[in-house]
Amino acid sequence: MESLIWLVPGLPLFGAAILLLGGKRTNAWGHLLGCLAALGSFALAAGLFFTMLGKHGAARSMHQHLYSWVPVPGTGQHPFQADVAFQLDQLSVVFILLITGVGSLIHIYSIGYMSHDPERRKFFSYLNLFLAAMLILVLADNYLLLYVGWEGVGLASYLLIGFWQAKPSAAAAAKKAFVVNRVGDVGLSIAIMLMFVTFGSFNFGTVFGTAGGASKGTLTAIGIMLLLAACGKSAQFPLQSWLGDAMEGPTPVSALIHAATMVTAGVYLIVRSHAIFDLSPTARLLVTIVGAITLLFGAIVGCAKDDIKKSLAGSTMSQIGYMILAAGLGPIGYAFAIMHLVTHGFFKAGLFLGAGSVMHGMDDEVNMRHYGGLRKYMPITFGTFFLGYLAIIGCPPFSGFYSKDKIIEAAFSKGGTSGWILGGAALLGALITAFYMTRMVIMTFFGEKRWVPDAEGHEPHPHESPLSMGLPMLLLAVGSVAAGFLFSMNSAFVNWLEPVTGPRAEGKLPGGLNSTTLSIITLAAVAVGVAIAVVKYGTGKVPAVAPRGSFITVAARKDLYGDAFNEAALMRPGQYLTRTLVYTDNRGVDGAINGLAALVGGTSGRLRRLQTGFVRSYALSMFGGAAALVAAILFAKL
Amino acid sequence: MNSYAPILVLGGLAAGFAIFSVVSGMLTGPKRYNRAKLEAYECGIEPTPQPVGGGRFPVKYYLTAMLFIIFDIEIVFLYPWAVRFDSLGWFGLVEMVFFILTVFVAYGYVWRRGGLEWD
Amino acid sequence: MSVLTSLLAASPGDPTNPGGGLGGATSTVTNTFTAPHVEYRALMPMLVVFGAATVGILIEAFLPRTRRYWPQVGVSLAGVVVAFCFVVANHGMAETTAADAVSVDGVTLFLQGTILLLALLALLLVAERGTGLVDLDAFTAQGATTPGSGGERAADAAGLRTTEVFPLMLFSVGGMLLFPAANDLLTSFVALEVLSLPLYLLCGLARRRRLLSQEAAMKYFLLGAFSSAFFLYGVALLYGYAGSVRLSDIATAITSSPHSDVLVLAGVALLAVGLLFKVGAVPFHAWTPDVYQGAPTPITAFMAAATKVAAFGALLRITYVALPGLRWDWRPVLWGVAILTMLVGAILAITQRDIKRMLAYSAILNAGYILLGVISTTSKGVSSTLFYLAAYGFATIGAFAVVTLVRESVRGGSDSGDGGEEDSVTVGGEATDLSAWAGLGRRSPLLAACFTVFMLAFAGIPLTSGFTGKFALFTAAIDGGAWPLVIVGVIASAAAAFFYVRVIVLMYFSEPLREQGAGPIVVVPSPMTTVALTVTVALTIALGVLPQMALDLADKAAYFVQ
Amino acid sequence: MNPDNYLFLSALLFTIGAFGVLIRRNAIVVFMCVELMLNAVNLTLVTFSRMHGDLTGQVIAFFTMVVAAAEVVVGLAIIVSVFRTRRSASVDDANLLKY
Repeated sequence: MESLIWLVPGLPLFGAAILLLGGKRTNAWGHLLGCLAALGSFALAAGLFFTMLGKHGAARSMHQHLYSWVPVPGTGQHPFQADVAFQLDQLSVVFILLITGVGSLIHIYSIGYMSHDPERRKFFSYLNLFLAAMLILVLADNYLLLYVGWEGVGLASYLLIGFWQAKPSAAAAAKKAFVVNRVGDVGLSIAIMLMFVTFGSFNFGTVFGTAGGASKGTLTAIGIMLLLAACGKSAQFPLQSWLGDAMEGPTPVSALIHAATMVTAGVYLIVRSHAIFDLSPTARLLVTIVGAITLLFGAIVGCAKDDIKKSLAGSTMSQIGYMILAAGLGPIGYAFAIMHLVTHGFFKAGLFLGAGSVMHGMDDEVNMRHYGGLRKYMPITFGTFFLGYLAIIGCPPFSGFYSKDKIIEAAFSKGGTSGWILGGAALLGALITAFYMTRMVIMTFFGEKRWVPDAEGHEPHPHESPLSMGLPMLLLAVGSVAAGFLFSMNSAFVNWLEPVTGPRAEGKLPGGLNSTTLSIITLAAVAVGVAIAVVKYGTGKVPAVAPRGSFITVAARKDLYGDAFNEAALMRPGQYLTRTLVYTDNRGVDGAINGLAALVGGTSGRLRRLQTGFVRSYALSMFGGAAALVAAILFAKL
Repeated sequence: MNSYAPILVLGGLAAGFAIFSVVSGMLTGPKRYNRAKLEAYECGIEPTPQPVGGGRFPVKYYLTAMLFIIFDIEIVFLYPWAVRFDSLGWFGLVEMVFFILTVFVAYGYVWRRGGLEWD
Repeated sequence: MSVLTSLLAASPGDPTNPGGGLGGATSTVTNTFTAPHVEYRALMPMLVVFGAATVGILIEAFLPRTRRYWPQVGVSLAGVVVAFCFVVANHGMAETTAADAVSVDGVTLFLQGTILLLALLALLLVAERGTGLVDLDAFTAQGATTPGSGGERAADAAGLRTTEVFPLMLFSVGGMLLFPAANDLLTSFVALEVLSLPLYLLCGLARRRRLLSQEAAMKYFLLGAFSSAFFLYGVALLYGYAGSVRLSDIATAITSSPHSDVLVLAGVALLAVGLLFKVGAVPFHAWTPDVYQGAPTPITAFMAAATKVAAFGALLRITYVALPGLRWDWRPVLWGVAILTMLVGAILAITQRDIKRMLAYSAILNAGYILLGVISTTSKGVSSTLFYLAAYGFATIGAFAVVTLVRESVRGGSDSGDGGEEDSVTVGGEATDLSAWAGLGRRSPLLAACFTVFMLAFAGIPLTSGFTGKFALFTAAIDGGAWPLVIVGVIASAAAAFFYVRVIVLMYFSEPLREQGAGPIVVVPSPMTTVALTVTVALTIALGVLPQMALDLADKAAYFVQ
Repeated sequence: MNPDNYLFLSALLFTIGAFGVLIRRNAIVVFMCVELMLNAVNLTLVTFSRMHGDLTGQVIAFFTMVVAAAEVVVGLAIIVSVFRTRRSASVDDANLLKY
């Protein structure tokens, strides 16, 4: 089994290659091939998982070395060794199962969802490409290969957000996602360079093994750069602004990439690099701050959006904020970060697919104010969506309860003032989550119909989606319900990850709290959130046009001025700086470069006149060359 | 120089004889000219008239000349072999047969492609 | 007493008869003769190729015109493939054979394998005759007819094909196989001529723009003959110095001879003229752009890729086997040549408007890079040269293959002269002017993508063969102490990246040229060109992504026998 | 006679040939000059062969003659075809490929 690891990313990669190179010829069966590649990859992942279950202890970590890319034998202090090698341990197996599992479901869902799109084959090739890149990311045994996957998912994300590139908004969103991601990528590349300089290797084993020998400052710098990378990919503050716009992509993309898998790459990166963060409390503190800010930020944005997908995007941001917060808490939080990541993968993907199903039935309407009363028309969608809803707000015994509750508990048990602040933020986040999710469910499925006829005056005819869309939603709902409970039994998940993340430190809850009381407090907060939403939206009439609202609502609708902040703080000064630079560049640097280019060009223009076309002048140059050669070699001797 | 003396003597004798024959014929023979006698050769093919301005030969001449040169030059390898035939033995014979066979392939090509036809 | 006399007075000459005539040489011949041992297995690659060429001649002679094409294609491809199998079977061999005229060692085998693969791909391009819809024959119907004459039209109309190109190419390939294997200078000279003479003819056989083609052939021929005269004079001087033309004897003579080295140095310099001419190094490069532009494109591809491999192979062997003792003399000279070659190649390519001409200057530039490997005089230098030659060869054949597919469109009328309909558009010659390539990315994304791969490889962008190759070469050169050359190389690369990338920009970001309606068109070739293109793209990427195997092979192959 | 003189003669012939290539316009004559260079080398080879008392030089001369003959055939074929196209054998007229 171990020798088959490469096939896990290999199958989707072949799928993507065949679909991209085959072109229109593969239109007829391209979607099936795409699904097969994903399912095959899932089957392999499952096989590898069971193989791993059959082993014990250190033997569980599998390794496959494919080849070395341009090894430079030890001339310098650090021989440059860039291996293409995969490492499958307890952490990556969780990821490959999640990626291939949810990925397969979403592939199947897309068959129905994209059935009317003429470019469906291309869509599947991009999805396969994404799967391959994401799997390379989590399977890599060194940072350089991880970087390959990291850029690969960025590319796939760009292609898929801009899939309907004819829409200017989609093209702009793709570009925005790409540019913002680049900022994070720069962080990762700097981190990798620092690692190579410090440890002389990219390899996880070497880096983590020798991390203790590096200075605190270096480790903190690497940690901060890794955090920057995570912020970019996982849409964390202050690089969060792209995720909302990314909802311009087809909904399966939002579910797979911008909810379940790619956006969690940042969490993976931090947990994978825990050896570095363990040694740098400063970097860890920053991670928790980023997580706490984002979890509130996302939740507030989620409250104000009327676009169902954008509201879910805010929620995603917020939930990943939880994970980042947990990861920043160190050994007490790593396992819960990953656990929440997995449960979130299930319920958020389910919610997105539900949203997609609603949109599918409502002629691509996304405004929740134009929904209402859909419960009766789409029973399956409603059922699965509601289960996902219960999971995300943390209602026991659904999966979100187990994972989120643990994160809140871990935040409080950090101790000290920071523990109270972080715990409080997490608790508040839970309240707000309950509020906006309830709002979403009420506005979509309950109340009266607020359907709006389309431009040609056709009333929407909501209908249940086909089986290919319903089945994945059902399966994900099962995950949303059961995953948390299963993972928490006998701390199964925590124990499973222990060899990778290190033994879990037991925190102590402050101020007379214990885990039961804290659970009750959390549930009370959730209940308050639900109650507010029910009072506000369930009893009265929901206006079809959004009221002006308070300043917080207005701000939240505008993503808490995230774009405005970017524009004022980064874009304007950036443009100013660019203009100044362009000016100096034009006058100074370009003057020199252009002068040089003109010199080269001029030399070239003059020299080519020597190529007269006369064979005799060529012969003369040869004769002269021969004479010069003889003269030079004799002169060198004498 | 001694070894070249007989050659010089031979050359001198030959030249003397040639001059003697021609001069004696001129002096003693009858002189009756007609058109046929003024030709460069008194019998055989009439020589081609020399074209104006140096003139050009048909490409056929070039082709034939080339073929002559290329087959003629192969003899260069046959000479040493012929001279040392005894000591080169079977090895030399086999190698030379291969060599000549290869030349025949070229010959076959020239022949089949009409290189030997004048018209 | 002149210099020469003083040189030769003490040379291992003829002490008994210094002032005698030239008649007594036979007296030195002994009467015993032992047949040299010939290891036929080692010679098989060459024998097979020459044999296939001879069969090709017989096919020309004895099959009717219309039935020659497929047998020729079959015999040529089979010959090359069988020869390649022999090369593979001979791996690890290290011996000299045929009276020490040929040495078969790692370098020979690696280069022979490379040449055969390149020849195979080039043969596919040469064999391209188009599909039923378009005629893509690159060669004139009958070389003997005058361009534009009635005879040419008649030959065209009769559907005649110049199938002689196949045996001619095979003879050339045979010469190329022998050139890097030649263990004495006489064999070198013969191999050089055997590889060159067919190429001169092939250059002049283009179907379109025959005037240019014939001019290219004439220039190549006159300059090539000129350079081989220099080469031969070099051989003669080295023979005069060492009393033998065997490379190992020359090496021994250099280390043991007490005489002044003037004779040997002059000989080496003249020898270098011939070799540097073939690789296209400055100042012996002037023929390259003209000939590359004028020759039929498949032949240009073959010439640019395979000749370079063979010539560098010979250069490697001569410098590493015969002249290691003179390292300190020839290295500075080659330094100068390499610097000039890189700079001239990079600078002149910038202002080219013709794609084939640009690729020719790129070939000159690359010759400069490869000289770095020769100069480094380490086994790493040899292996990196071997790798680069292979990487460069494949990318070159691919790039020229793309050139064959971008054609001008001719409105109305075709070659046969029935220009009645105004709207019919027929496929013309290759659109080699760069302006015609504008917007190619939109018209034919796949072809443009292929060409992009080759341009990126030439520019040395990572994940292409060009990067790996340059990396290996530059590392070897630095190890060999030639870091100033590497600096020049990097500067030249930067300048070169400009014109490579310019083509990419032109293809993807420029508006297509629309002059008088019909612009250039991209033709769909038969599977032959498609296969060649696919293989070259795949190899170019594979040697960039997974270079380890090929690098290991080159490392293992970097050994000479004396 | 001193063999050096043959070497000088051959060097002289070689140079004359090379200069002929550089200054003559007619392609045929240019080509004949190349042949002159080759034959000058032959003379060198034979001289060295004599001086070393070794036959290799003479063998090389044989090979050179054969190669030269083959070169003649190829070269004249090319020159004749150029001549028939352009009605001129001047190397300066073949000047379309440049810059």
